Amino acid sequence: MKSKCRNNLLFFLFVASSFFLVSCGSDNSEFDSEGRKIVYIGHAGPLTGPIAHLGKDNENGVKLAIQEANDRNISLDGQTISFKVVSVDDEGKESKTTLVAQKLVDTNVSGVIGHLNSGTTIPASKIYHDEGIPQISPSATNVNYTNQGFPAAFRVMANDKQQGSALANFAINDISANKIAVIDDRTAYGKGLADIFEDTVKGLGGIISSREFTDVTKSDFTAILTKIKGLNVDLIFYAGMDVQGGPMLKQLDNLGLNVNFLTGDGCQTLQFIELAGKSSQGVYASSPGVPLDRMPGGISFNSKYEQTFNQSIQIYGPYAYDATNTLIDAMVKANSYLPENYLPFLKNIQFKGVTGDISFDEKGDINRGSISMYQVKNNKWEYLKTLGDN
Amino acid sequence: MILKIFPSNKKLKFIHGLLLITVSLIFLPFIIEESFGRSWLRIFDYTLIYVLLALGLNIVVGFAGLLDLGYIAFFAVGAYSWAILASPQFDIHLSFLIILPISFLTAGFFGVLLGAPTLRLRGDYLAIVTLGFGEIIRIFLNNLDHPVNVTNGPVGINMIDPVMIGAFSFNNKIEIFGIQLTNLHFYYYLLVICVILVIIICQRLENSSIGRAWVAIREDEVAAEAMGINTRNVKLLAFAMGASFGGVSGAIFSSFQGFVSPESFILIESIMVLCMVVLGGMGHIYGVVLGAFILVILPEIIRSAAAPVQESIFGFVLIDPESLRMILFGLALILVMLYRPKGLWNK
Amino acid sequence: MDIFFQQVINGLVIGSVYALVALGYTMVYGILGIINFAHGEVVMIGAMVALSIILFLFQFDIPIFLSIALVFIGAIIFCSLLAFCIEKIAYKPLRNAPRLAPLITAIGVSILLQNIAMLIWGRQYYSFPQIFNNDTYQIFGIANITTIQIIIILISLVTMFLLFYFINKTQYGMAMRATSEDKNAAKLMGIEINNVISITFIVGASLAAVAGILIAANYGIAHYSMGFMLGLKAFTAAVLGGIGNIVGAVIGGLLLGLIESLGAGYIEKLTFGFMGSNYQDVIAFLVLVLVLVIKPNGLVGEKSSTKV
Amino acid sequence: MSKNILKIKNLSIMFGGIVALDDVNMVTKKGTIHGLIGPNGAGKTTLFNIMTGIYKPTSGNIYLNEKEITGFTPNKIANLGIARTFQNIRLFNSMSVLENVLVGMHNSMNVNIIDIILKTRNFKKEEKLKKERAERLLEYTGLVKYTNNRASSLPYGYQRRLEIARALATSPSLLVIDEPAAGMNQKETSDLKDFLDKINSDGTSILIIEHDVKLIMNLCSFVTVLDFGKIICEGVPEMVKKNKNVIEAYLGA
Repeated sequence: MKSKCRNNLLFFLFVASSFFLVSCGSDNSEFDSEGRKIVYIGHAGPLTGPIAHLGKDNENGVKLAIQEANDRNISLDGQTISFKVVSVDDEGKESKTTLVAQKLVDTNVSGVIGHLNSGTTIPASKIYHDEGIPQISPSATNVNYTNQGFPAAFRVMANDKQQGSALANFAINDISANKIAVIDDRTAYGKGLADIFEDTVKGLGGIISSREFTDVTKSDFTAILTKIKGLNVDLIFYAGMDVQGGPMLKQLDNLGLNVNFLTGDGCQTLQFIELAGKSSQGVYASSPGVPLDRMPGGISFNSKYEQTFNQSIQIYGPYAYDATNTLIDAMVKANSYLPENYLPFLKNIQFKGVTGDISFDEKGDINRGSISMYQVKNNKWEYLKTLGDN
Repeated sequence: MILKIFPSNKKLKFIHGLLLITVSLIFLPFIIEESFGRSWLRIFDYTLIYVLLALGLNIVVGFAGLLDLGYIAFFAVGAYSWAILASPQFDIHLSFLIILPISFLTAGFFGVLLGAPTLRLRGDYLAIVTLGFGEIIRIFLNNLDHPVNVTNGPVGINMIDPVMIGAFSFNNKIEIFGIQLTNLHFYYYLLVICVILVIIICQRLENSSIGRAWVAIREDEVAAEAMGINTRNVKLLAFAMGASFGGVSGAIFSSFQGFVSPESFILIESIMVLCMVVLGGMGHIYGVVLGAFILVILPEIIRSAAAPVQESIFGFVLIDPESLRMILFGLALILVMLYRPKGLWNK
Repeated sequence: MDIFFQQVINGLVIGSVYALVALGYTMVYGILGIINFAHGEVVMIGAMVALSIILFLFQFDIPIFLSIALVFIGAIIFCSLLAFCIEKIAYKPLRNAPRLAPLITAIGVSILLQNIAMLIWGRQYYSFPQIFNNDTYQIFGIANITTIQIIIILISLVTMFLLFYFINKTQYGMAMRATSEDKNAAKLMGIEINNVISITFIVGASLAAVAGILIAANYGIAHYSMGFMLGLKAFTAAVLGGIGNIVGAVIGGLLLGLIESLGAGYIEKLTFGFMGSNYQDVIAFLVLVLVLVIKPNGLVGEKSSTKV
Repeated sequence: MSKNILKIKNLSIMFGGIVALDDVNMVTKKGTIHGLIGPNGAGKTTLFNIMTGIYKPTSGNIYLNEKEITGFTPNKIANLGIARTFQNIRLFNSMSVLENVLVGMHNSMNVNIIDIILKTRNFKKEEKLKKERAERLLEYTGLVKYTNNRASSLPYGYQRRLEIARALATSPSLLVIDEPAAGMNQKETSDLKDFLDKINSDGTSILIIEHDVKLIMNLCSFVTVLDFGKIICEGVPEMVKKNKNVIEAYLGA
């Protein structure tokens, strides 16, 4: 009985103190030191976890845009505005994403830039939608995100449908493959990309000899590769991440199987080349958008980014930067930071970003989202060409 | 006169206690919301979902002593039953009054289905087999998108209906005397009711011949059988009950979240729930509830406190909250087991 | 047909890896009767430590054989110390605690190790340098196998025989067997059971270190989370073979490996295209369940008749 | 002429080639106390384990009240009326003395899970009746002052008694007791004898394994002697005492 009481007490104290700890964290005051109206812009992405570096990259993009906006001393219906970033960590996990989305809603942000991957973006989008908060994802590419009929959900990057069909066209027309094996890593990303690729290839008269699967916990692919070897295909398409694509290529070589290897943006990284070693020679990969040096404002943005954060851009930084600017531009055009006022302007915005011209279709997908193709030549990704939206 | 109204002082105390608890439970969400913001109310709702899970697993592991490492599978079954029966997936939209029982029964059925082959297994063999079953169910959910699409595979099922009572959806917002009630509140009340019901059921089972039979099996299976207990049926009942509660919890989870995908049902989740049970105090209902609260809320606190605290101390974030959280979690598991091997709050 | 042989080879390679790790599980289980969930993480630590040593040694030009030797020795020593401490801190105090307590501490240790590793080496996946030359050989011109893969298969078989000899023929082995039979009796016979247990953990950890290096070398990749799944599979293998049994662990490992690769290769034919390689693990686990339902003590596990 | 409560016909069992019991034939008359003695490893406990369904015999049959029960599951046999105690005491240690007895009554009850969850009148009635019966049993076995103690906290002799009480709770027609006097002193043993006499006189037949030959001789009306899995002698105590095979077996001559 005694210990029971003690434990009760302990538990209560523990909860109480914990709540105290937390409550001292959050502050959202109306005005800043110079009496400017504070407008909160939310950023959500994985700031910890295996892809934290990409999350940070996005966060930097947002911060840079906000910095510049504040330097411009924007004023919306009479008040000078000071934008403030509220950045939350979704760990790239579905289980956490709604919690952090709620945090953003609580600090009543006027708009959200995020999340990074589709798995977190889709569940969170419901919460923003319920609160009528506009959301622009810089990097979520799963088709379903903009298929939910949420009027305030946008993205500034070509989606998997655009990328998948671009890849398929490349496979048939440029590599002129006709017997193709498809491998996906059973993630939302991998499945989405592979399904669209498969459908488009069939549409273009190509043959899918087999559809194989792996999952993100695996590092041995010999079984499926051996099976593919037996089907003597002339192209393998892999929809997944670099940390598995690399070893997969090595094992491909060890099995003495040399066919063309095509993959998506998940593998269009330096790490992929590092992990695959010499096996990576000749691999084709796609990536949404265009390479930095081909972006209208790419070079200047790059230098700006590097001198601000003294680190180099990972991948999506520029897109986060553009997404933020697009949001702010809509606010300026509407002369209001209130979602209900600026949303209409956001819907049919025409914005010249560093990544290209930004405007949205009726679903919220970016118009003319471009896909670029690359190939590994002596341990470097070399730009081949850019395919428009089709 | 008064004595007539309240026959005994004991009863009086009881009624007072009851009133107090009810009132505080009714107002708790508003207190939380006021002092720490909605996100904490949401966290609280999640905690209650895990409390349901822990209570369910407690029947299997705590009462009957059957080490189950795949328990999250039943959570998944419940979640997907709801997701399939109330979403655009097949454009079926049943009322929760129908779906809750269905998920309860489906999960229970799976409990028996997966329990049956394991009856002869002891201890750790049981553990690895249940773990296997848990993985199998997850793999199926993750791959049943072709040849026929049932679950959308890894993409998961989206736009799941909220609980609807008549025309009233839990996603509506209503204002009462200037206080805004959101889905967080409605689900809070739904969950609290479920938790209370489950606790009552558990207590009654515990103090019944069935509960005693479970403990008997846990203590000494041979002796239990020699006393005429049909261990097969009693074990299966434990699996079924445990699974069904998991199923209900899962169903509510998916309607609350509005989205389910296999990623929410990975092995580590099973381990988490097991830790809640063991850490709290196996076989002790309130201990298990405590365990669930600690293991869900503590990490959230660390998440929101770790970064600011470290910044205030070192001026920068030394250990990123994620790792710090897991490190403290690991340490907690070890220390509690070393100093309270029977759990924090055991009988 | 050549595909079939290739699949068998693949299976044997994966299987040998499982076997190496499974040996560690099975020894600890045999002695203490606990699932040492942290074992998989020890494998990971082994690989990471080896990686650091290699990167360090590469700064100087040391003959390759010497540096390989140093790598193995360093990793083995480190893992042995680690396992020794784990046992003393997390398991020893719980010898007489409820059965689930050590399991939970094991899980705790596993989580702890993984995240500490994450702090030390970061989250990135490291490409593991080729410490063995990566030639591929043709077996009867129908199947390919690399140097490292041959080494893996050989080492796992050799270690199995060494262990078997160690446990059945040597003084310490006898002590181990006695301890696993009945701790108190062993004590009375003057066996220092604490030493025996420590040695068990050290041997297991050394195997884990070797396994870690070989795996990292084979897949050319090492990262903080490589241990958990591997440990799980290895434990499954140990149970499949009959946990607590040295030969069983290896048989279980090889079997599991073969099931996985052949399963992935042929399930589509077997299920008329309904299931694909995505059900690889399902087959593995179903086989496990079947085996245990038919033989509750695993394939070669001797029947423990319930003493009444 | 009283009927047989237990009849064992040509019973044999092998463990991996070793014959543990070889063509055993044995009969226990209703209402008697039947003693089963023999040196260690004679197969006494094995015989018990077969008749209570823990082991399946290699060949032979077992009849309870003339009905065959060979190869039935332990719980089925228990419900048919054989209750047992164990050589190495096997109580439910974390449970109270009362609860241990209540477990024994598991099947004497007719409530279903719905009754339990809804706490119906039927359920309350059942629980009440069972508690009363359990308390009477504890009274009867002289454990009443320990009712709410943990079983593991009882002194050794009382743990033996509790095991018997728990067995009686299944209201058996045959009570099978394995070495109840092991480790007991003079006093405890004679108490035990009176206790068993009382149980028997209240109508429960008893089959008892015991090394304490003196106790067996005073207690039993009929004795069977096992050695190396064979019955080497059976009959009334006086006759068995004089049998030279028995003496040899014990003195190991």
